[in-house]
Amino acid sequence: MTVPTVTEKTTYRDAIRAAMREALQRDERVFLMGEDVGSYGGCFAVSKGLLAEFGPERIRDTPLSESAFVGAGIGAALGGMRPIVEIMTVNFSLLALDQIMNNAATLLHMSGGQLNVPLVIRMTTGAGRQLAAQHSHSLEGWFAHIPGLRILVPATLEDARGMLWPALEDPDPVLIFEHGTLYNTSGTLAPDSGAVDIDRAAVRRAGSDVSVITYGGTLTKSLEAAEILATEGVEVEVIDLRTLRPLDTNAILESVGRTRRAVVVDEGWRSGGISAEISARITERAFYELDAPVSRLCTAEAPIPYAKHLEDAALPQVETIAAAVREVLRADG
Amino acid sequence: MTVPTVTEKTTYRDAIRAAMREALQRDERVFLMGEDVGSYGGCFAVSKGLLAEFGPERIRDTPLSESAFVGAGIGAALGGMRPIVEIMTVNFSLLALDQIMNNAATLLHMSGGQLNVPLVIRMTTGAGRQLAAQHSHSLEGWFAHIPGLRILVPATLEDARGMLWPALEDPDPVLIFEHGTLYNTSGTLAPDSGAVDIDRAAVRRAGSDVSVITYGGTLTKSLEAAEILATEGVEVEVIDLRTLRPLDTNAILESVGRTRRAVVVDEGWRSGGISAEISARITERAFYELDAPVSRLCTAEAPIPYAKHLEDAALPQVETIAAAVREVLRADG
Amino acid sequence: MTHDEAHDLHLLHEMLRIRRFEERCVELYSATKIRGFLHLYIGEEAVAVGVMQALGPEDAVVATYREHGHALARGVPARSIMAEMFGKVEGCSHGRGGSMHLFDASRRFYGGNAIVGGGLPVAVGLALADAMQQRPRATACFFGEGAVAEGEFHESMNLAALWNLPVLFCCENNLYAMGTALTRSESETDIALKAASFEMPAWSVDGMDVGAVERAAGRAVDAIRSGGGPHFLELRTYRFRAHSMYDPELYRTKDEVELWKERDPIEALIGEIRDRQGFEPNARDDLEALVVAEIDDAVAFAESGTEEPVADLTRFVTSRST
Amino acid sequence: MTHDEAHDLHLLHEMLRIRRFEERCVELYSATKIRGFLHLYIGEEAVAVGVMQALGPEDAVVATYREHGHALARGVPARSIMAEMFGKVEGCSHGRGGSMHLFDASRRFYGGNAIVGGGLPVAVGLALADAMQQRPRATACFFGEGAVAEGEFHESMNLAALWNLPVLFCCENNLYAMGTALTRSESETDIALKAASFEMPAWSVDGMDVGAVERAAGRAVDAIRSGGGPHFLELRTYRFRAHSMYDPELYRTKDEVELWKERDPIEALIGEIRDRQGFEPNARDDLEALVVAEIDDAVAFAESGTEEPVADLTRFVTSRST
Ligand SMILES: Cc1ncc(C[n+]2csc(CCOP(=O)(O)OP(=O)(O)O)c2C)c(N)n1
Ligand SMILES: Cc1ncc(C[n+]2csc(CCOP(=O)(O)OP(=O)(O)O)c2C)c(N)n1
Ligand SMILES: [Mg+2]
Ligand SMILES: [Mg+2]
Repeated sequence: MTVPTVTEKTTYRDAIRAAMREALQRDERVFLMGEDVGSYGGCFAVSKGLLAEFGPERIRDTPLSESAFVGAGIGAALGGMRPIVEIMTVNFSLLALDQIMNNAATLLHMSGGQLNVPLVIRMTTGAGRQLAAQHSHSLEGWFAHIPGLRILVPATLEDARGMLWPALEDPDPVLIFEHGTLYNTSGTLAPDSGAVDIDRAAVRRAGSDVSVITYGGTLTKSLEAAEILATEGVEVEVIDLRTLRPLDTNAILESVGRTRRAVVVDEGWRSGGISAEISARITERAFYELDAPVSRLCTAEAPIPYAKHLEDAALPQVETIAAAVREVLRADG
Repeated sequence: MTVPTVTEKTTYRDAIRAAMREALQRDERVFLMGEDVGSYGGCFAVSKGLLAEFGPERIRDTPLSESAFVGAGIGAALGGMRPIVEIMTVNFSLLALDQIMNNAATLLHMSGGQLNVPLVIRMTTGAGRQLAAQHSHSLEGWFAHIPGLRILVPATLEDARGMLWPALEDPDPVLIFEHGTLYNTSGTLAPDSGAVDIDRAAVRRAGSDVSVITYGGTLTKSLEAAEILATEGVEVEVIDLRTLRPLDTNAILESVGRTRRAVVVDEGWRSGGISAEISARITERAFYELDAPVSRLCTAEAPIPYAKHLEDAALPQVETIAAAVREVLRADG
Repeated sequence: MTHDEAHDLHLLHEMLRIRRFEERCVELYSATKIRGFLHLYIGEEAVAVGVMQALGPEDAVVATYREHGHALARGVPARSIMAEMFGKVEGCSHGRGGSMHLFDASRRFYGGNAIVGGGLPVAVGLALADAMQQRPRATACFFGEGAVAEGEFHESMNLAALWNLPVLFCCENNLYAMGTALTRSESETDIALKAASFEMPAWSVDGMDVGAVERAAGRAVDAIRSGGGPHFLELRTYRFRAHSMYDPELYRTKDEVELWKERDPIEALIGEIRDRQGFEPNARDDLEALVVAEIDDAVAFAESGTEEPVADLTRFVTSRST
Repeated sequence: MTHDEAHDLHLLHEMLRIRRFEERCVELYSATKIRGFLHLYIGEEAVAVGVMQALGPEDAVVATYREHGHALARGVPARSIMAEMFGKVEGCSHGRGGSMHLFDASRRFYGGNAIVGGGLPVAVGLALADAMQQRPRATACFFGEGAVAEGEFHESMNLAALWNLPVLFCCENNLYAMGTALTRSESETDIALKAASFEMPAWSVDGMDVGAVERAAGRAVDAIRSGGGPHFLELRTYRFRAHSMYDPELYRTKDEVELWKERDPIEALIGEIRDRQGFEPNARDDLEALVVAEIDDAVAFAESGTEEPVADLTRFVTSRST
C-alpha cells in the first residue's frame, strides 16, 4: 500500500474539467452548453467525457448560434438554472455581445434589483498558436469595460480548478477567459483543491525593485522574465490580477507603493486596453510615490499574423518584458 | 437684393445631411444604407429628403439586420462602391461587431495589403435623453481599441459638415459617432464649408492653467465649465480630440506640456475607457512635466437609468467638470 | 350574466384599460411628466389581451419596448407602470427603466427589451429552464414583424424547435417596423409560413379579434404544456398611432390608417357582444368609469412617488454594489 | 479527344490537384512546416471544382476556412497557396493569413473567412456592388451546413432575396459542423427547403458528382446573370478526414466514413469516364504526374520563400501604415 501523496499531477485543461465535473455533481441546476461540448468532446478537449457522465440534457451541444445560446443562458439563469455557457473562443463572442452587454450585464440594474443573472460564460482567449487574425483576439480586458460583469482570468492550475465554483455562486454574470496556450500546462494540485477567492489579485513572486502587473497568458512569461532579471540583481514583484473586473486596485497600489515602479503587461492591443486602465489608476492614486512613469507592454496594434516570427514579434515575450523592466529601472525618479 | 452673408444658419443635423448630399452628388459610387434612412426620413431626421432626391437605389432602407447590412457595406466597398452605412444607434452596433472587427478592420492587413475596405459607418451615440440602459451607450472610445479603424467624433457644425468627405476618401473603414444631443445644435456655417482635417485634434479654447481633453457630447459642457472657471481666474484650455483613433497624441502632449495639468472628460464608462488611454499616454510621455496626476471624469459605471436626476448624475456635467478642474489645480506639483 | 358574457366584458375591460392608459400617457408626455421614447400599443390591444388569457401565473412573458399593453394585461399594476414612466422608485423597475423597460419578477414579466429581437434568446432560455426542471409552463415571447429579419430571430426559432422548448412565439405583425413596410423588410412576407420552415406549428390569426387571439393562444399553450414544443402565432394587427412620439408618419397614408381603424378591436368586440348577447346600455360607461378611476389613481400614485436617491446610482450594478 | 472528353479530364485534373495538394499538406503539417489550424477538403472536391466551372474571371468567390479547394479551383496558383501556408511573403496573403485566410484580389477570391457565417454578408455586399454598377456578374459564396444556424445566414439570405442580388449561395452540406451532426443543429434538416423559405430558388445536388454540381451551378449562374436574383445550392457531400488536425472523430463511426468513401468523387468520375467513353490506360497516371510536379514545385517555391521583415508587422493595419 502506497502512502497517498498530497498533490496530484494535472493539467490546466483537466483542472477546468474537474471543476465542471464537481459543479455538475454538486448542484443539479448546473449544466454546460455550447458548440461541440458534447459529442466532439470540446474543441480543446476540456469537456471530454462529461457527456458520457452527465448525459445530453446537462452537456448540451448547441448549433452554431452564439447570440441565441448565450441569450438562452441568460434566460435559463433567470429561470433558476446555473448555466455554464461555453463560447468556443473569444473571437466568436462578438456575435453574442448584444446579449452580454444589453441583457446579462444590464438586467439587474435596469430592473431595479429584481432580475439576477447567475450565468457563467467560459471562453478561450489569446494568441500564440498561429491561428491568425480572426482566431487570436485577446479581448478580456476590453470586456472589463462593461459594468455588471465579473471578468476572471485564471492563469494557474489552482485558479483553473478553483474559480468556477465561486463564479457559479456569484449571483451575477461572470466571464471566465482561459488562455489557449495554457491548456497543456501541467503541474501538481492538491486533490482537495477547491474554491479560490475571486476578489483578490495575487503576488506570484515577491520583489522590491519593480512591480510587473499581468495576468493570464503573460503570467508565465513575466515570471520567466523575472528570473532572468534576478540574475542581473533586479528583484521583480509579479502581480497576477486574476480578476479584471472588478480590479483589485488595492493590491496594485500596495505593490507599487513599495516598488515605486510598474510595468503592466497584457496581451491585448495597447490603445484602450486594460493596461491603460491600470496605468491611469496608479497615476491617479500613487502619482507622488512613483519613481518612474508606469510603463505598458502590450500586443502590437495589428491583427495577429499567421507567420510565426511575426506573431511572436506582435506579442509580449520574455525578452521584451525584461527589456521593458530594464527601461523602467533606467528612468530616474 | 440683399448682400449674401458669409455664413448660414444651420444645425448639426442639417450639416450632416448637407455633407451626405454633397457626397452623393459628387461621387456616384456613394450610397446610403441603413434602417429607415429612406421612407421614414431617418430615425433622427438626418437623411430626410434624400430619398426623394436620390431614389431608393442610393438611399437604401434595410431590414432590421445590423450584421448583414454592415457586412454588405464591407462587401460593397470591396466591390468598388463607397457605402455610407447608418447604424441607427451605437447600441445596435453590438450586433454588427463581428463584421466590424473581424472583417472591416482586419481584411487589409490579413490579406497582405490587397483588400481595402473604404466603408463609412455612421451612428448616433450617447446618453442624455432619458432613453435608459439599452439606448444610452457611449462606446466610441471602446471601438477605438480596434486597430484598422478610424474613429471620428464630430462635436461642431464644421466637423459635422466636413468630416464625411475625407472619411469617404479614406481607403480604410471609418466610424463616425454623432452624439444624439447634438443634432439640434444650431449655429452658423460658411456656405462653402467643406472638408476638414481628420487627423488632428483642435484647441477649442486656449488657456494656460489646465488642459481639459474631451470630444463629442462633452465638448460643449467642457467649454461651459471653462467659462465658469474663467470667472474664478482659471484659464482652461479645451482640446477637442475629434479623432479617437488614431489619437493626436502630439496635440495632447503639446497642451499638457504647457499647462502641466490635465483633466480628461468623456461620456464612456470610466474603467477601460478612452480617458484611461489618454491618461496613460500623458503619463508615459510627459510624466516629468506634470504638476499633478492626470484626472478623469467619466460616466458612472452603471447602465444609464431612465429617471432624469439619476441620468444627470451618471454623466459628466458642467458642474462636475468644473469641480474636477478645481481639484486638479489643488494638487501640488 | 353568463360566464361567457362576463368573460367578454373582462376582455373589453382589459383592452379599454390599455387604450385609456396610453391615451393618458400621451397627455403626460406633452406635459413632460413622461420622457424618453414612448411607443404606443393603441390598435393592437387584442393581441396582448388575447394571449394573456391563455397564460397562468406560473408562465413567463417576454416583451418589447412597446409593452405597456403586455404589462397591464399581465397584471402588472397600472400604478407601478405609471410610476415607472414618471421615473419614481415606486415604479415596477424602480424608475430606472421607463416606458421601454417594465419588469415585474413577481409576475414573471421579464420586460421590456428595447433591442429588437433581443428578447427572443432570453425567452428560449426561460423555456429551457422550465423544460429542464420539468415544469409544465409556457413562456410567451412578443416581438414585431420587423424582428423577423434579425439573426436572433432565426437562431432562437431554431433552438426552440430543435430542443422542443415550451415557447409561444407571438409575432405582432403590424405591417411596419418604424417606417419600413413588411414588403421591404422580408423576401417572404407570409410570416407564419416563414416560421413553419423551422418545423414549428405556426398559425396566422386576426389580431384585431380578441376572441380569435384568445382561442389560438389557448390551443397553442395547451399543446406547449403537453410537450408539443414551441408554437408560433402571427398576429395580424395595426398600430393606429405613430411609431413613437417623434414619427412624422411619412411612410403610410391617412387613408390606410383610417381603413384599419374601422377594425378597431375594442369597437369590434363591442359590436360582437351587442350582436350576440345584447349589451347592457350602461356597460361600456361603467367600464370606462372604472378605467378612468384606475388611471387617475395610477397618475396620483406616480405623482406622489419618490425619487431614488442619487447615492443609489450604482446600486445593483452588481448584487454586491448596494 | 472530344470536347467532352477533354472537359472530363479537366475536371478530374482539378479534383486530383486538390486531393494531392491536401495530402501533401498533411505531411507538411506533421513536419511542422505548416502550422495553425488546417482544415481538409478531401472528399468534397467535386463541389468547388463543379461550381467554379460556372464562373468567369469577372465573378467573385467568398469561401471559408476550409478553402484550399476553392482557391485551387479558382486558379489561385498552388505556389502562392503553399507559400501562404509556410508563412512566406510570396504567399497569396503575404504569409499573414495561413491556411484559413487565402486571398487573391486579382482573381476576385475574397477569402478565406474563419468566422462561421461571416462571409455571407460580405458576399451579399459584393453582389450589391455588381448590381448597383449594372455588371452582369455573380458572387459565389461557400459555407457549411453548420453556418445555416447562424443569424448571419438568415440576415444575408433575406437581404439577397429582398434585393434580388446576384449571389450563388453554395451550402456544402457535409452533415457535420465539427462534431455536431445536422440533426442536432437544425430543426429542419432539409437545407434546400429551408432556403426556399426565403423565396429563393433552391436545389439540392449530389455533391459527390462533379458533373451534377457543374450543371446545377451553370443553370443557377445563368439565371443569376440574367437578373434572376440569388440562387441556392445545397451540395450534399462528406468530408473524409477529421474536421481539423486536432479532431479525435468521436462523433461518427468508421463505417459511416467508409460508406461515403465508396462515393469518392474522384473515383466516381473516373468510373463514369470509363463507362462512357473509355479511359486511356495512362490518362490517370499522366494527370497524377502533372499534379505531383505542380505540388513539388509549389513546395519548393514555398521552401525558398522569404519571411516578411518584422519591421513590417504593422504595415497595412491601415493604408497609411506602410
Ligand atoms: C437591434 C435594433 N435595431 C434597431 C432598433 C430601432 N428600432 C426600434 S423599434 C424598431 C422597429 C421595430 O419594428 P417591429 O419589430 O415590427 O415592432 P413594432 O415597433 O412594429 O411593434 C426599430 C428599427 C432597435 N431598437 N434595435
Ligand atoms: C462563429 C463561429 N463559431 C464557431 C467557430 C468554430 N468552428 C469552426 S468550423 C466549425 C464547424 C463549421 O461547420 P460547417 O459550417 O458545417 O462547415 P464544415 O467545417 O463542415 O465545412 C466551428 C464550430 C467559428 N469558426 N466561428
Ligand atoms: Mg411592426
Ligand atoms: Mg459541415
